[in-house]
Amino acid sequence: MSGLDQIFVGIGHGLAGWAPASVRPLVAAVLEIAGIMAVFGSCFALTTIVERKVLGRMQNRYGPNRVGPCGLLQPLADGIKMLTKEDIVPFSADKTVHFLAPLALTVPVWLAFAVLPFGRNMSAIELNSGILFFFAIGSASELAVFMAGWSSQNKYSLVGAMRAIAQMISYEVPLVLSTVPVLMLAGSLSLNDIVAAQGTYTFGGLARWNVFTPWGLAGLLLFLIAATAESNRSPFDLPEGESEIIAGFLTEYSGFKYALFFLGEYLGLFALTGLAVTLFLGGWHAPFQWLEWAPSWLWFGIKFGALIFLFIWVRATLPRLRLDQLLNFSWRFLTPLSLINLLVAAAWYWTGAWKSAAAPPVRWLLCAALIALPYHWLGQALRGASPPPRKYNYAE
Amino acid sequence: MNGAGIIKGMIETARNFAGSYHDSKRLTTVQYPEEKLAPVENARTIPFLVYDGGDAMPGLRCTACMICEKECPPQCIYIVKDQVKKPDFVGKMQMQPKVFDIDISVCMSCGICVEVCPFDAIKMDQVFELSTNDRFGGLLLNKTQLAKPNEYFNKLHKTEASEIDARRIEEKQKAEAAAAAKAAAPKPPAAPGGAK
Amino acid sequence: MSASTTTVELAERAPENQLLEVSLGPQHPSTHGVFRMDVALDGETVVKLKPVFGYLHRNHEKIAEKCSYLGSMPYTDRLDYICSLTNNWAYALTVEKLAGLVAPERAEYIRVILSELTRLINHSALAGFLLQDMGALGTPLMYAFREREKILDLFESLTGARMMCNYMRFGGCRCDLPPGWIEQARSLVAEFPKFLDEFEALLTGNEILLARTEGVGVLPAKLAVNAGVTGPMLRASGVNYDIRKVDAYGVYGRFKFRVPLGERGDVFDRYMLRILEMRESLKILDQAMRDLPGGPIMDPKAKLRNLRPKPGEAYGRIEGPKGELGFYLISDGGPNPYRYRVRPPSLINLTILEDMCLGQTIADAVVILGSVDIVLGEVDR
Amino acid sequence: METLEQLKTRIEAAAPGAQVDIVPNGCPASQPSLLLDGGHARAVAQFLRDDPTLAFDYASNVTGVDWPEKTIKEKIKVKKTVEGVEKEVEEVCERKTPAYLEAVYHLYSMARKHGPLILRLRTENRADRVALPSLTPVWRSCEFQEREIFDLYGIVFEGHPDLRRLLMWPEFTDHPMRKDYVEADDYEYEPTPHEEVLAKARKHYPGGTPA
Repeated sequence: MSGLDQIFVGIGHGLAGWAPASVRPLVAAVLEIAGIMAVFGSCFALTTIVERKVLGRMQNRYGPNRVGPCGLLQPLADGIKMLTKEDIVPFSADKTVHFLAPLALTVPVWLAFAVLPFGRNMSAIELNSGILFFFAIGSASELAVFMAGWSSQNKYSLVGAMRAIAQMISYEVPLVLSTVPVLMLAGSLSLNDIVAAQGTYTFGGLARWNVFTPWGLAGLLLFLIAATAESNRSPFDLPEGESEIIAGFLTEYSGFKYALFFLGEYLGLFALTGLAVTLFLGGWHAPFQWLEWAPSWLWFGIKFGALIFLFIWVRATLPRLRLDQLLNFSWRFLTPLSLINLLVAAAWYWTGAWKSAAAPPVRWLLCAALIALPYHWLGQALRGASPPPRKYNYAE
Repeated sequence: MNGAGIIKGMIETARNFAGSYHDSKRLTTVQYPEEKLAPVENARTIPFLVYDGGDAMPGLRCTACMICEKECPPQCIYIVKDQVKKPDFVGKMQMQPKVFDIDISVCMSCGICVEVCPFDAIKMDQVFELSTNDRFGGLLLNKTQLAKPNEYFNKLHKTEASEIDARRIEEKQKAEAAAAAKAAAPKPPAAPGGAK
Repeated sequence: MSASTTTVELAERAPENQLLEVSLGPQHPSTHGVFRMDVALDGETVVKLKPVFGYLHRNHEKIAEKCSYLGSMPYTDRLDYICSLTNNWAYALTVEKLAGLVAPERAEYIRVILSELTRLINHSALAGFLLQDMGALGTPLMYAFREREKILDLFESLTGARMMCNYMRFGGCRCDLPPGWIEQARSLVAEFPKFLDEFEALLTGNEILLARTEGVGVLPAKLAVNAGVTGPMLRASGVNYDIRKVDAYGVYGRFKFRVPLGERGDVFDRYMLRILEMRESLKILDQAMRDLPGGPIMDPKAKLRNLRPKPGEAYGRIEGPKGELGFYLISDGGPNPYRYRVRPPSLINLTILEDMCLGQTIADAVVILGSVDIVLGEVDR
Repeated sequence: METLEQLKTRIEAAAPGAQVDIVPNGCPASQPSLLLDGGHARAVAQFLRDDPTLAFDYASNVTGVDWPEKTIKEKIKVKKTVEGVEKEVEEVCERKTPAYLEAVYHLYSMARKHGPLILRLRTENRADRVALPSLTPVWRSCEFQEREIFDLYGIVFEGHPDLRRLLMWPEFTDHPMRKDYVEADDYEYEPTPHEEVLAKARKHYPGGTPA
């Protein structure tokens, strides 16, 4: 392994070495926490500016380029603005709950980063039930959103909070169910084992990532759709649907509390993207054998950036769903599909024993068909009796 | 396929994203203070008074006929006539305005004063950086602030200015010819009258 | 079943104190100006919706009674500030009817070209705003505004201002086309279909858009006619009534174009109608620019100042992008009109907003309001 | 669409007792209108909308007009004995025209695609008897326009489902579009170059203009 790959691990051990033996594990833990918070804090700052620039470029304009060289200091400016802005608390608001809501959202999200493996033996805690811990922490954000909505005593916040609760709960189910095939095939709940399971290379040096299997591809798509809903992003940003209910549960927040909500939302997105990379895109493994020399955390970063770009790209394009469509989409389309995905994973595992030469493509197509047909039928069922295509007659 | 429409939409935004790096049609923003759009000849923002020759006040073409004040829809022009007359470009004695104020916070740059002015004395400017920090006095422009030379008018509205200049020169020649003819004509009748 | 009875039934289902009274107030991101709707919500469904007007009321008609006929022409730009040239034309058409003036051929052709360009601006901007209400964060709107900028540059080089054109006069137009204007306009019209195809590729097949608009805010044809709805909204319900065909005012009689008609009259039909109408406008523009005649731009005997039409009254109307824009002038022989009335299509199209929104969710009410296409300058005058 | 005279006879036949007469229109637009009396207006409107040949199913425009009292100087021939001789004498005498508020309806037919039929309804006077029958039950497009006329002119439309002020705020008392409306003069001070506006404003700020 090259020195570059283990560079952060080396620094960590070096610094921890100076501390007296008794307090060494504590210092190591503090260093890891500091590392994660520094990396993902700056990644949050970077993403706000990258999102606005990419959105701009997709809309034929530049995006912020006045503050600092081509806009790079914009997050600094936003941060200062958020800190110096007056923090207005509505008179009739429930003060304590209004104050606690942003904290209740942001703190659990930081915890979720503890289990993600960012590189070869670079994960803060190696829990053997990593995924369980991740989802347990992830579900705390609903409570925070509802606290914010209820405590603002504002009609729009209440509507936004009600929507948030309905949305997050109904999308937690497909989110978790779409990860189950990965756990079954990898045989362990620990994220490091999952990444290790995807470590080997098949013909032509292509990595054996889960996404190259039919259930893996379907699982990744389901996971990403559910992740956009979990983090209130574009096609599903009903809780703060600004064209309908102003800013939903964020209406009565300003100044640093609003920045905290913003931070919490983005960190939630990063955590879910990190998990998607770990489960389906082979964590920190290189896509091809001959690319193994590059440091592992770099691969994690590239895949992470690609998924973030995908989220921004979706946000630039798609309009918002209505609440009943949103719930129908989850309960009548995503959840059944992720259940069927379990069957596909089982079929994949069962047909793994075929030895004949033509097995891999036939096996792939069989499993792909197993997921594609229900996708089509469920889609038709979701849209209901699809109305006859519109014809527009012309009067002279 | 169910997601076909969405994917087609995504391809569209991707094409615009890629296009914005090489295709000028896909990146249409003009960085205002650094780059500026080419001035359009017919553009109009607020009116200004045209004066000929070097000195502003005597050179003003305006003869305080008050037509523009009557016709201005939001009534933002305010003229007070001056008793002293001054010769205009043809030599005829014309009135001149003592006070000529335009309240540009009320003016809606419609250009009707330019259309109805019989002396081509008021034209539409193209300056739009008009922000001042004084809400009351700063936006009430008086005669001296409004007066701008004819060359400036030529620079802004080239075709219109050249037509007007041509017409004025031609009128001046006709007037001088008439004056010369009148100067020549009275001698003969005076002479015979005198001779008797 | 008029609107009031339906509200009573729905209201009985949810006892009074459970209704959430929300005022989608003058400051709201998607009310297209300072428009307010008092909405009573039972959960998310709209139970009562009362529009409130007057936040942008400048009493345009009283100002016009104090101004001369020419003086209120720039004020018509401020009525529907997105389509100033069609407002100008409607006012000029009515005064020409009142005073018996006739505009020369060239001016009539230029009027058709400018009003069709204005229709392109209005319909593409509307599609952009409608998607903005649905949550597509500005992408369709920016594409529509990119095309709108090109057309506004044409207006600026001809009339002097991008949005406040004040270009048409009684008996013709103010100034002739600058050199190179027609070529620039022709190239723009040639490129516009490409933008429309891109726009449709981005939107029309989009499943989320279909889900959000099909069957939402259905307007039956009979109610539409009775409620005086006009323009693309009426034709989306299948009623064949386009004033360019009915009155054939100006020189519209000479152009061959078709009038698209919808089937179900829901939000998708209204959105699709505007896209199809843009394609028809492009046909008109091609024909109008092809046989644009020479000749004077202004009727020589038409007086610019103190026009005093004989006592009488006239009602002139045109097919504005939002519907039938009419002017009703009563003259008593004086320099300014005795009575000056604007028939605002946006205001009258809002009559049935409550009927369409009852029983739908608040997200739909916003989308339905977006599809009605109102501009508050015209609604409140 | 037949001429107004035929229409007049058909209306009188359809709605017995309705006084209908034709108001000429001098200008080149030549759009004469029908003056209806308040009592039978709704019956006539119902007839105009439901009659298959007329089919006026679309009330495009409803306008309020204020006709205040005007004194007209007229020269009328008067027989007067002047120095014992019976002679025709031109005499100028003032005649006060009746003052009333008017609602003008422009009707079109979308089914038949024919032109404007203009109805005029007049109130008794401009002060207390300003009621007119509302035509909203016949054409729903009149709803907002009649509310606007009520707001700006003060004509009370009976039978209107929801007669409230459309544009002004509910506590506003006067009717701004009437010819004799005097503007409230509590403007926020604005340095326009016109004396009378300044004079009005100065009345409200005795201690000189606000800083």
